[in-house]
Amino acid sequence: MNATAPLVDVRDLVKHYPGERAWLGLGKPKRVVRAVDGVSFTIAAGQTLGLVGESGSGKSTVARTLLRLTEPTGGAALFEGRDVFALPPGELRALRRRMQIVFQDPYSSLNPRMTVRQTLREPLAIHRLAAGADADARVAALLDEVGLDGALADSYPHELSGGQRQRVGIARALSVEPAFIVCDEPVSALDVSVQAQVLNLLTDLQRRHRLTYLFIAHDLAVVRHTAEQVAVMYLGKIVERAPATAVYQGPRHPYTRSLLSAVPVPDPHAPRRRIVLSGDVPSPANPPPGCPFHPRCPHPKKNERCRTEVPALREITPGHLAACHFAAEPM
Amino acid sequence: MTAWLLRRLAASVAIVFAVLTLTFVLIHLAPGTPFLPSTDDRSVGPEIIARLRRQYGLDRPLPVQYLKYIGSVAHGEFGESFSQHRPVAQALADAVPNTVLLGIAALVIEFTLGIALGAYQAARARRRVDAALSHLTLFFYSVPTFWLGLALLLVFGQWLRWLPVGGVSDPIVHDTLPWAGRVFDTLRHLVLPACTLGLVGAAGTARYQRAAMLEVIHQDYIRTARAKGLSERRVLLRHALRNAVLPVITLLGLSLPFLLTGAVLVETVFSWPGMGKLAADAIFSRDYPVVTAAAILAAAMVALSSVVADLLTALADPRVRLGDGDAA
Amino acid sequence: MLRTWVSLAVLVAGSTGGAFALRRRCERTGRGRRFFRHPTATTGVAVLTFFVLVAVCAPLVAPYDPSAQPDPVGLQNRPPSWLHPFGTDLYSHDVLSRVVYGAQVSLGVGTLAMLVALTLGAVVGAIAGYTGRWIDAVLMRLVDVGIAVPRMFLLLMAVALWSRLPLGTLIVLIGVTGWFGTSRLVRAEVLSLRERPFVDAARALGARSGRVIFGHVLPNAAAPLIVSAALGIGHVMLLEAALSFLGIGVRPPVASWGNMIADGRDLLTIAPWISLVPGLGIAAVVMSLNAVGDALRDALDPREEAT
Amino acid sequence: MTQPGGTAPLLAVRDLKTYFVTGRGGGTARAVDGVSFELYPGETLGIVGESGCGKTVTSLSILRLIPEPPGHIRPGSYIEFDGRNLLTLAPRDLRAIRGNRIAMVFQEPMTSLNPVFTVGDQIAEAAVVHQGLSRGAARARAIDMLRLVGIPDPETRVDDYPHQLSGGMRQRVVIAMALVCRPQILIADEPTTALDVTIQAQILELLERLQAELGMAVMLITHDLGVVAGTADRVVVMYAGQVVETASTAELFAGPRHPYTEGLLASIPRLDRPADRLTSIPGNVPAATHWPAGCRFHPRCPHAWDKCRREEPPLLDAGTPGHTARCWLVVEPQRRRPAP
Repeated sequence: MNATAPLVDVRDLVKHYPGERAWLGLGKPKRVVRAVDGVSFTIAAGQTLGLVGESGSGKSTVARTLLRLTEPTGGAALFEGRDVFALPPGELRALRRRMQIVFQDPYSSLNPRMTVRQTLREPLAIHRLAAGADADARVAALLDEVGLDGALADSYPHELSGGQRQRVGIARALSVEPAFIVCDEPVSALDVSVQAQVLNLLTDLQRRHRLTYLFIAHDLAVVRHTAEQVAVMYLGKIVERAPATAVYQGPRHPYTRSLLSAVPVPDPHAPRRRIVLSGDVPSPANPPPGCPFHPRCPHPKKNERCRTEVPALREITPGHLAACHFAAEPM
Repeated sequence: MTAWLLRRLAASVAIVFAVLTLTFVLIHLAPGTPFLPSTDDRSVGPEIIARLRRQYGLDRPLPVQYLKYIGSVAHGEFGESFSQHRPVAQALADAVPNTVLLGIAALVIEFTLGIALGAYQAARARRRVDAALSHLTLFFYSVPTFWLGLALLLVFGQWLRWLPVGGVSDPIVHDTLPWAGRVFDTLRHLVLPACTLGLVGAAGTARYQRAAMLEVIHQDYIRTARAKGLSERRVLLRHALRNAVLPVITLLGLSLPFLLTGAVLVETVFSWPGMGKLAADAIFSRDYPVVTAAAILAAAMVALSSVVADLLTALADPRVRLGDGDAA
Repeated sequence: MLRTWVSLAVLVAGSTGGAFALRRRCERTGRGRRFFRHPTATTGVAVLTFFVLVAVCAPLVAPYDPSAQPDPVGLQNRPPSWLHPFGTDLYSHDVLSRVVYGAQVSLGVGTLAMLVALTLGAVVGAIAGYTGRWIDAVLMRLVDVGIAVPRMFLLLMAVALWSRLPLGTLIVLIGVTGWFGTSRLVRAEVLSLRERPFVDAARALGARSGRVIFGHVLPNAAAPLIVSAALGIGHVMLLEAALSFLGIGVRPPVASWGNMIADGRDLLTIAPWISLVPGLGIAAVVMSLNAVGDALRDALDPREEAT
Repeated sequence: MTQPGGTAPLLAVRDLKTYFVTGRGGGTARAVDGVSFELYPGETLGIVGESGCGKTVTSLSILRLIPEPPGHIRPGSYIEFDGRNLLTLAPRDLRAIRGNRIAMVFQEPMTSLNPVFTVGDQIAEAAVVHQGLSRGAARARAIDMLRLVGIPDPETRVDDYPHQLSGGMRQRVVIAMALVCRPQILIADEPTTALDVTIQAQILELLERLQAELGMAVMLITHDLGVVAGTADRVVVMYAGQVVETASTAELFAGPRHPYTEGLLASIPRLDRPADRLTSIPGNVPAATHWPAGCRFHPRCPHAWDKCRREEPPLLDAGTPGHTARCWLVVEPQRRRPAP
C-alpha cells in the first residue's frame, strides 16, 4: 500500500434484491429491486466522503453492503488494499475491528436489555481487548471521550435521551479503535440543538483519532460541515461526485442543483430560488429507461437522448464527476 | 387474484396430502398394529391375525401400502369400520352434516357475539362495564368446554327442562312432525351444544377484538377522523371497527381447529352424532380407520376454511386485495 | 380433618400475603407497576400460588387417601359434610382429597407439557427465523401441516395407538402436538429482531452467530415467549382435562381434574358436586393463568419501556 | 400585544395548560404550561420548538384532540374562536368547528389516512358530514380537491386507496382532506418532516399557494427554523411547555432576544455559511415531569445568573411592537456574556 492509495476504494458496487418468491419457491418471482446499481468511490485516509440522497436512493444499502451486513451482488470494496467482499468469515471478523458503523436511529440501535456498560464491554470481549477491571476502565474512558457522564454506565437505553443514546452508539463504534466509520444518518433522528452537539463530537473524534468517515445524509446542509468530498445518489446510482466546495458552488447535475435549492435556509431575506421538482422518486424496482432522473428533470435542454441513453458518470473538470448529458455546458 | 387463489388452493391440497402421510406414518410407527385386535387379547389366534394382515394388505412392502392408502383415500374410501361394520365413508357421511351444522351455528355465535362485545368494551374501555365484561369473558375463556356443557345441560336440560338434553332430534316424535316442526325440533336440540361451543369461542374473540380495537383507536387516522368533526359513533363504527375487524377475520381461519377440538367434547357431552363423537367413540373400539378418516377430514376442513378466511381478508382489506404496492 | 382445615387456612393466608408482598416489592419498578396495574393480576398471583402450594403440600392438605374406598356401599355420592367438605363420589372416594391430589397431576401435566412445547417451538422457530432460506420454508410448511390438523384429532390418533398410556408419554404427546403456534411466534420475533439495528451493530462488531442469537435476539424475544407460556399452561390443562374426560388421558385410579369431571358426569342430577368442584378448580387456575398472562403481556411490552 | 394591521385575532390562546398524568409514581407531565398567542386572519404563524417543547400538544389542545385520560386541559385555559371558548363548547358545537372551520394536517401522511377507505371517500367525508353533500356531489368535490392540491389524473386517483400512493401524494391527499370545507384556520403539524427534501419543497410550495388562493390563516408547527423563515409571517418559539419568544419572522431572524432562539439558530447547519464547528446548545431538553425551577432554560443557558435560577421570567416586551421574550436579559442586557 503506497502513501497515495485511498483507505476505502469501492468499485462498481451492485446490490440487487430479488423479488420474493411465493410458497416454497414456486410461482413467479417479483421484479428485481436495483437498490445499488454500479457505485464507485474512494475515500482517502483521515477524510470524509458525504453520501447524500433521498429515501430509496440506495445510500443506506451502500453502507450495509460495505460492512457486509448485507452480501453484495457484485463489485469490490478495497479496504486497506484488501477486498472486503472476498474475505472469508474469520478474516472478516478481524476486519470488523478496523471498520465500524454508527446507525441512524439511536432508539433501536442499542439493545434495550443491555446497560450502557454491557453494550460497551461486548466489543471488548468479542475481540479480547480487555476484561475485568481493565474493561471497566476502558468503558469509563470511552464515555468520557464521547462526553457522557460516567454515572450513566449502568443505565438502560430507555433511561437516556436521544442525544445520549447516539453518544453511546458512537462510543460502541470507537471501542474497537477502528480506522474507518460509516455514519449512516447519525443525526437525522435528533433535535436540532443536539444534532449540532453530535456533529461537533464526530468532527472532534475524527481529528483526535485520524478517523476516516463515510457520512451518509439526506440533507446537503449537514454534510456541508463534515465532508471534504460529496457524492449525490439517485435511484441506486451516483449522479455527481466532487470536492465539497465544487458541489456547493458549482453543481453540475440538475438533481444536485434542486437538492441544494430545496434545503430551507433559516434567513427570511435570503434570495429564494427554490427549484421545485415535479413528481416522486420512482421505485428502484421499476426505474425509468435512459437517465433515471429524466422524468423529474427541470433542465431546459432535456431531450430524447435523456429518455433513451443512460448518461455515464464522467469527469467534467478535474475531480468533478457528473452523470448528465449536459453537465459540461453552463446552465 | 385468481392465480393467488389457485396457489392457495394448491397449498391446501398439499397440506391435506401431508396430513395423509402423517397419519400413514403414525399407523406404522405404532406399537403393535392398530388395525388388528390388541395382541394381549388371548382369544384371537395367530392365524386370525395373519388373515387380517393379509386382508388389510399389511403384509406388503411399505411403499406399496402407502400408494394404495393414498389411492383409496383419493377415491373417498377410508376402509371398513370395525365397530359399525360398514364403510367408514358411510359413517362419516352421516356424521359430517351434523358437525357442520353445529360448527356453523357456533361460529355465528362466536363471531357476532364476540365482535359486538369486544367493540362495545373497547368503546367503554376502563369503565366499570368494561371491567365487568372482561371478568366474564375471562371466565368463559377459561372454563373447560365440556364442563360448561355439563353445567348448561344440568341447568337448562335437567332442572329447568327448557331444552332437550342431547341428540340431534327427538327420537320418538321427530319423524311424525311436519317440515317446520322438524326444523324447530332440530333447532331446539342445537341450542345448548351450539351455545356451549359458541360462548367459549365468543369469549376468546371478544378479548381479541377488544385488544385490536384499542390498538386501532390509538392510530393516527382515528385522530384525523376526529379532527374532521365526525361524531364519536361514526369514528368508532366506521373508521375504527372496520380496521379492527381485519385481524379478527384472520382469526376465523385459525379458530376452526379449536372449534373442531371443542366439537369432539361438546358432541360427546350432548350425544350429538357428529364427527367428533364418531372419532371419540371409535377410540374405545380401537376403530382406527374411523379415527384416521376423521382426522384427515378435519384437516381438509381447516385447510379449506383458512383459504376462505384469506379470501375474506382480501375482500375486506384493500392492501391485500390490490397488492402491497410500496409506491404508485 | 383439623389438619386439613389448618393447613388450608395457612395456605390461603400465605398465598394472599405473598401476593400482596410481591406487589409491594414490584411496584418500585415500572414493569412491576404495569403488571399490577391489572385489576386481576394480584388475585391471579394469589390463586396460582395457592393451588401450587396445595399441589406441593398435597399429603398435608388432603384429609384421606385419594384412592381409598372406605365404604363403597354406604358412603356413595354423599353431599358435602363436615367430614367430607366436597362430598364423596360413586366409589366413596373423598372428593376433596382427590381434588387436592388432582391438582398435582393437572398442574404438573400442564407445566411439563408446556415446557416440552415451548422448547420445541423456540428451537424450531429460532432456527427457521435465523437461518431463513429453504430450512425456514421446510420447517414452516411442517408447521402449517401441524396447525391444520385439529390438535384433538391428532391426539386421538396418537392416543389410539396405545392401549394404556403412561403419564410421561401423555405429557410428551401433548407437548409434541402443541409447539406449532410457539414456533411461528418465535420465528416472527426473530425475523423482526434480525432487522433491528442493534443486531446489525453486534454483527458489525464481529459477534458470531451464537452471540448474536443468545445475547441479542433471544433475550429480546423472551417476553412474548413468557406470555405465551403462561397462557399455554392453561391451555394444556384444559386439553389434559378434555382428554381425561374422554377417558383417554389420565386414567383412574390416579385422580386428575378431568377424569373427576368424567366420573361425575352421569351423576349430575344426584351428585353435581363431583363434577362441579374439579371444574371450578380448573376454571380458577386457568383464569388466574390467563390473568397473569395478560398482565405479563403489558408489563413486558417493550413499547412501554421507551417512555 | 400590538396587532399587526390592527385587526382582531381569529384565534386567541390564553394561558393554555395541558397536563398528562403519567401513572402511579411517574408524576404529572406539564406538557403545555401556560401558553398564550394569537392567530390573525390570513397570516401564517410559525410555532417552532424541539421535540418535547409542547408544540404538538398545543395544536391538539385547540381542537380538544388530546386523549383523555391521560391528558387533560386545566381549567382556566381559554381558547377563543368566533367569540366562544373552544374548551367549554358542547361536543356537538365543537364538532361543527372541527374539520369545518378549523382543520388539521398531521405529520405522518402514512398513518393519518385510514387504509381501508378510498382517498375520495376520506376527502369528501368532512363535506358530507358538515354540508350534507350527496354521494355524487361528494365524489365531484373530492375530484376538485385532488385537482386543487395538484394530483395528476384526479378522476382515477379518487378511487385509489392510500397504500397505492407515494408519501408526497398522500400528504397532498391529507391537505385536500383538511381543506375540503374551506376552513378559516389550517393547523399544519410538521407537515413535511416525514418527507424527502425535494418533496418537502413541493408541499411547502403547495401550502403557500393554497393559502394565497383560499385566504385562510395557517398555523405551521415545525422544528425547522429554515421552513419557518421561508413561509411564516410571525413566529412563536416554544421551549419546555412555554412560549419563550414571539416576533415577526424578519425580526426574529435578524435579532433574536432569547438565548434559546439564538442557540437554535446557531446550531442549524447552513448551506450558505459553512463553518468548521457548529454552535450547539449544551445539555438536553429536560423531562416534562421535572421542569427546572426559575427560568426553564437556565441549565442550558450560557448567560444564566442567580436570578434565572430563582425567578421565572414572564414574557417581556422586547422593544419593538409584537416582539416579546421570556428572558431576564431583556431587562438586564448588561448581564449578557460575550461569546467565547
